[in-house]
Amino acid sequence: MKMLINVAETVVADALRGLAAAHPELVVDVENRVIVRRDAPVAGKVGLVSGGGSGHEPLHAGFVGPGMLSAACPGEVFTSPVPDQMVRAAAAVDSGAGVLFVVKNYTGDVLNFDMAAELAEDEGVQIAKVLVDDDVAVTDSLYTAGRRGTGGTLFVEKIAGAAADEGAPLERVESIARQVDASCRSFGVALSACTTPAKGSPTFDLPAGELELGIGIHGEPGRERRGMMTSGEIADFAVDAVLEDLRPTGPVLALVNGMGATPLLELYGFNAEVHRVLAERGVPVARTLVGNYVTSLDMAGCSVTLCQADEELLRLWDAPVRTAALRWGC
Amino acid sequence: MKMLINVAETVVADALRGLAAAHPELVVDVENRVIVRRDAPVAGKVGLVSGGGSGHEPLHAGFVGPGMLSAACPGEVFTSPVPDQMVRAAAAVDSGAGVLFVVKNYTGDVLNFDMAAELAEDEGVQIAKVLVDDDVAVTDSLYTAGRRGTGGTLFVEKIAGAAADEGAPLERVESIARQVDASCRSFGVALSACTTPAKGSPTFDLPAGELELGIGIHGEPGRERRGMMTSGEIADFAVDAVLEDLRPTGPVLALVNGMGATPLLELYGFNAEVHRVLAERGVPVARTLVGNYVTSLDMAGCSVTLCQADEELLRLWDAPVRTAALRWGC
Amino acid sequence: MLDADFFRRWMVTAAAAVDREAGRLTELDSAIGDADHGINMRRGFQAVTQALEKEPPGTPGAVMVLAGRELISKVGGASGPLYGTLLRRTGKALGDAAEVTAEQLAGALRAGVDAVAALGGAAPGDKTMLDALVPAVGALGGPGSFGAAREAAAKGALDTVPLRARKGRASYLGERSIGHEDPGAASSALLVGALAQVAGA
Amino acid sequence: MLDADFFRRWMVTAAAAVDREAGRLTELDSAIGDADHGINMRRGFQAVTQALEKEPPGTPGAVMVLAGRELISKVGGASGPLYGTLLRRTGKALGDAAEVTAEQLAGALRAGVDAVAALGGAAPGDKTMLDALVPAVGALGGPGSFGAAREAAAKGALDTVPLRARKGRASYLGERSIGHEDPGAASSALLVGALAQVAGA
Ligand SMILES: Nc1ncnc2c1ncn2[C@@H]1O[C@H](COP(=O)(O)OP(=O)(O)O)[C@@H](O)[C@H]1O
Ligand SMILES: Nc1ncnc2c1ncn2[C@@H]1O[C@H](COP(=O)(O)OP(=O)(O)O)[C@@H](O)[C@H]1O
Ligand SMILES: [Mg+2]
Ligand SMILES: [Mg+2]
Ligand SMILES: [Mg+2]
Ligand SMILES: [Mg+2]
Repeated sequence: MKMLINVAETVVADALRGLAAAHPELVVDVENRVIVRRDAPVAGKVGLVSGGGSGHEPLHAGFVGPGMLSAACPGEVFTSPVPDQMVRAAAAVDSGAGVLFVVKNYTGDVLNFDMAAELAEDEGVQIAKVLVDDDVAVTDSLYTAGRRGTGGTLFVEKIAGAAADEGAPLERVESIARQVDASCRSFGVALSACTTPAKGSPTFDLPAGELELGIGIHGEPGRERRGMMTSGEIADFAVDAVLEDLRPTGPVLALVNGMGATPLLELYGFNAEVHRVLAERGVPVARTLVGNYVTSLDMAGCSVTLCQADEELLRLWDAPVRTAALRWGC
Repeated sequence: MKMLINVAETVVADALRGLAAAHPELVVDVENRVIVRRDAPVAGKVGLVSGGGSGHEPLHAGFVGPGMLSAACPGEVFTSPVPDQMVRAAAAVDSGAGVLFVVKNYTGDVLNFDMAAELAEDEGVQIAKVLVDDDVAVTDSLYTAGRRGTGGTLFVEKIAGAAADEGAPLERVESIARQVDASCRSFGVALSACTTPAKGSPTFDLPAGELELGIGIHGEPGRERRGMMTSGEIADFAVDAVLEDLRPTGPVLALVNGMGATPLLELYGFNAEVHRVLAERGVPVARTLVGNYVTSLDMAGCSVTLCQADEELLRLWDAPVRTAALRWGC
Repeated sequence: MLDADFFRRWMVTAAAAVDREAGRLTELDSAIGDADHGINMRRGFQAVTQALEKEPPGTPGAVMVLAGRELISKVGGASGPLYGTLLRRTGKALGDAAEVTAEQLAGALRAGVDAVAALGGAAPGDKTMLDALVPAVGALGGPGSFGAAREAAAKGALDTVPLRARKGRASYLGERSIGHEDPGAASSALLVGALAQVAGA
Repeated sequence: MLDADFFRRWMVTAAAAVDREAGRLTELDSAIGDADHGINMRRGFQAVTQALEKEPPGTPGAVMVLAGRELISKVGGASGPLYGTLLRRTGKALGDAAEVTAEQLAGALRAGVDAVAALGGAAPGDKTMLDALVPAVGALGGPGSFGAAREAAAKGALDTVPLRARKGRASYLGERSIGHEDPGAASSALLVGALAQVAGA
C-alpha cells in the first residue's frame, strides 16, 4: 500500500508540523501533541477539549477554533491519546470556568480521559465529561462496550462549542452536549478497508462486489457483509437504521460523511438518496453537511448522522464557527 | 471497482440533486447542468462562469457563491461541458457588466467555451475569457496542447471573484485573472490511478512501489514513472519543478492539494515537507491551503500549486468568500 | 444520387459501429488520454439517431447539420465540437439539394475536414482524427471510391501508432504517446467505414 | 527472593517478546479490532526499557510502578491504561521491600489483575486480557509455580478463540468476534511467559 508519508513512525508528528505551517491561528505543540486555539484561555469561557486516535481528520484538530473546540489531543493512528495530553490541554484552555472533555465512547478513549480528568482535577481544573455514542450499528447492551462515537461527535463539538462561546457555564455546556449526543444517531458503510501506516496492509479483506454494513471509524469490520448495493439501497439501509433508533419528532441536521477516499461527486449523489429516503419517511431536514469530516484514513465509504434539533440546537448550530475544517458566520 | 453510485449514467445528475439538497443558497438546474448563486445577477457586477468535466469536486460547483464564481457548468466525468451550458450560465449571471469565462486549458474546454462565447455574444452578453494553464509537467510548446489548467484554477477563481465582487469592470477582472494565471504554477503526483464510473477500472496501471510524476487531473498517465518516494522526496521534486518555472521574487500562496483519496493526515504531513523545501529555497509563504480542492475522483496523490502574490492579490485572496468549499471572512 | 435517407442511414450505421466499438475507443483513450472517447461518441451518436428519428430532415444537408448540432450540444470534450463541426460544415456545404452526387459529398466532406483543421489547429501527423479523415477525403471522389476511402481511413488510423502526439490530451505524454493508436483517428475510421457500408462498398 | 534486577529483567524480556511478536499481535487485532495492538505494546515496552535503563529503580515495587506509569503515558488506547494499571498496582502492592518472595509477587499480581478488572469492568469469559491474566495469577504461588502460570496464561489466551467478545472493540463485532484469539490475552500470555523465563522455569 503506497502512502504519502516519510515513515510510519512519524506520521502524526509530521501532520502536526504541517498543520502548524498552514494554520498560524492555532498553537500546535508537536512534541506534546496538543493543538490549542491561539486566544485560549478566553476569560470566563468554558474550555472544550476533545481528542482521540489520529486517522479521522479533520476530526478533531480541524475543529479547534472560535465556536468549537478549545483544544484537541491527537493520539497515534487509531489509538486514543494518553492522559498527559488531555491534562496539558485542560491546563492551557481553562480560564477558571472549567473544561468539558468530549470523549468518543471507546474503551481506550474513556479510560485515558478518565485518568486525565482525575489528574486535571488534582491540578485544580474543574472537569466535566460527555461521552459520544451515536453509532447504531453497535447495540448498547451488557454484551458490548456500548455504542461507538462517530459522526455525532461533530454535532456535539459544534453545538457545545457555540454554547461555550456564548458564555454558558460548565453545567449548561455539559447538559447541551449530552442533549446533542442523545439526539444523534449514525450508521456507516465501507466499500473498502483502510490501511494504517504502521500495518501497511488493509485492516480487513473486502472482496470485489461486497461491502461492510455497520462499520466504525477504525477499520474494524462491520456488523454484516453483503453483496454490493447501489447508492440508493445504501441510503435506504443506513437512514432506516438511524431512524429506527432515533425516531425524530421534528427536523434534523444531517451529516453525509465520507470515510476518506470516496469522491465528493459520489458523496453528493449519495446525499440526494439520503434526502429522498428522509422525504419518503416524512423527516424534514433543517441543515445538511456533505463532506469528509469524520474519516477512517483511506477507507472508501460513507456514514449518515442525523441529529434531531430543536430551535435552540439549530440556533447554536448556525452560530459562527471559525476552524480549519468548519467555518461559517465569521 | 466499487463505487457509491446508482448507475454510471446518472452520476453527474445525482450529484447535482445532492448538491441542491445540501445548498439552498445555490440554484441548481439539474436538467441543464448549471449551478448559479441565488442572488445572481448582482446589479453592476461582472459575472464569473467556469466549468469543466466532473470528477474534480469541489471544483467548480463548490466555488460558486459570493466572492468567487457566479455560476459553474459541470460536464460529464472528465469531459468538458457543452456550449449550451455556458450560454445559459452567462445569461443567468449577466447584469449587463459582462461575463468572464474561466477556462482550464484543455482542447475540449477551450473549444466548447469558444463556441459558447460566440453564441453568448450573439445574445448580447459581453464575454471575456481567461485560460488557466499552470501545470509545469507539460511543456508549453508547439508540440503540445499547452500547459494544463489544474490547481491554479482555484486561485484564479478566488482572486478574480473577489475583484468582481468589489465591482471591478470586466477588463479589470479579466486582467487580474490573467495576472493570477501567470503567477501560478502546479505539479502533481499520483500514487494510484483513478477509476471513472463509466469505465469501471483504473485509467492506468500503477504497480505497487511505483508512482507517476507530473500527472494531470483526468487520470492521464504522468510525465514519468519512478520507484516509490517518501513524502519529503516528493515535496522536493514537486516544489522544485514549480519553482524552476515560477522563480518567485516575493511571497507565495500555497495550495497543497489532495487528488481525492489521500487522507488529510498524509496531506498535512506532506504540507510540512512542502514548507520545509520552500524555507530551504528561501521562498516565504504568505498563506497555505491544505485539502482536497482540485481532485481526480478517487486518485491517491497530491499536487502543489504556488501563486506569487503581490499585496493586491493577497488582499483579494483574503477578501470574504462564501461558497460550499471555500469560506472565510463572512 | 444520394438522398436524405442515405445520409440518415449513414448516421444510424455510424451510431451502431460506435456503440459496438465504444469499449475499444475508451481503451485507446485510456492509454493516452482520459478514458472517455468511446463513452463520448456513444452518447453523441445516440443523441444523433434520436434526433433524426424524431423529425427526419428532408435533405442531405439538413441531416448533417442536425447531426452536427446534436454532437456539439450533447458530447462536450474535444471530440464534441470537432466532430460536430465536421458534420455541420459538411451539411452546410451540401446546401439545400434533395439529392447529391458522390462527388458533391466528397467536396462537402473536404470542407468539413478543413473546418476541423481550422478549429483544432491540428495538421496531419499530429496524431489526431485528421490522420484518418484527411486520407479518407483524399481517396473519396466518384461513386466507386467509398471502399478506397474506408481503406485510407483505416490505414490512417493505424498509422498513428508510431506517431508522437502534438495535439489534444495525448500531447501531454510526449514520448510516451508513441506506440498507441489515436482514439479519435480510430473513431473517424469507423465513421468512414459506415459511409462505405451504406454505399454498399 | 526476587530483587529489583529480577523485575527489571522481566520487563526487558517482556519487551523483547512483545517486539518479536508485535506483528502477530497486530494481525490478531486486525481480525477483531483496529490493527494496532502489537504497535501499541511495542511502543509501550520500548519506553519501559528506556525508562528503566535511564535510572534503574532500587526496589521491585519501584520498577513496576515506573513501568506502569510509562505504559500509561506512552501507549494510549485500551491497553495503555489497563496494562499500566496492572503493573503500577502490582508495584504498589509490592511496597518498598528490596526483595520479595514468589508468594508476595503472586499476591501483588493478583491485586494488579483485580485493578484491571475494576478499571475495565470486564470479567473472565469476556474475551479480554483477563482471560489469560486470571488463570495465570490463579496458578501462581510458590517459587515452582512460574511454569504453571505460563501454561495457564497460554491456555487462557487460546481459549478465547471460541468466545464472543463482550468488552473492548471486539464486542462491536458480536458473533463475528467468535473464532479469533483475543490480542490482549495473547500479549498477556507473552508477559507471563517472560516472567517464567526470567524465573528460569
Ligand atoms: N486539436 C485537435 N484537432 C483534431 N483532433 C483533436 C484535437 N485534439 C483532440 N483531437 C481528437 O480528439 C480525440 C479525443 O476525443 P475525446 O476523448 O472524446 O475528448 P477529450 O480529449 O476531451 O477527452 C483525440 O483522440 C484526437 O483524435
Ligand atoms: N474493558 C476491558 N477490560 C480488559 N481488557 C480489555 C478491555 N477492553 C479491551 N481490552 C483488551 O485490550 C486489547 C486491545 O488493546 P489495544 O488494541 O492495544 O487497544 P485498542 O482496543 O484501544 O486499540 C483487547 O484485545 C483486550 O484484551
Ligand atoms: Mg487502537
Ligand atoms: Mg474527456
Ligand atoms: Mg478523452
Ligand atoms: Mg487495537
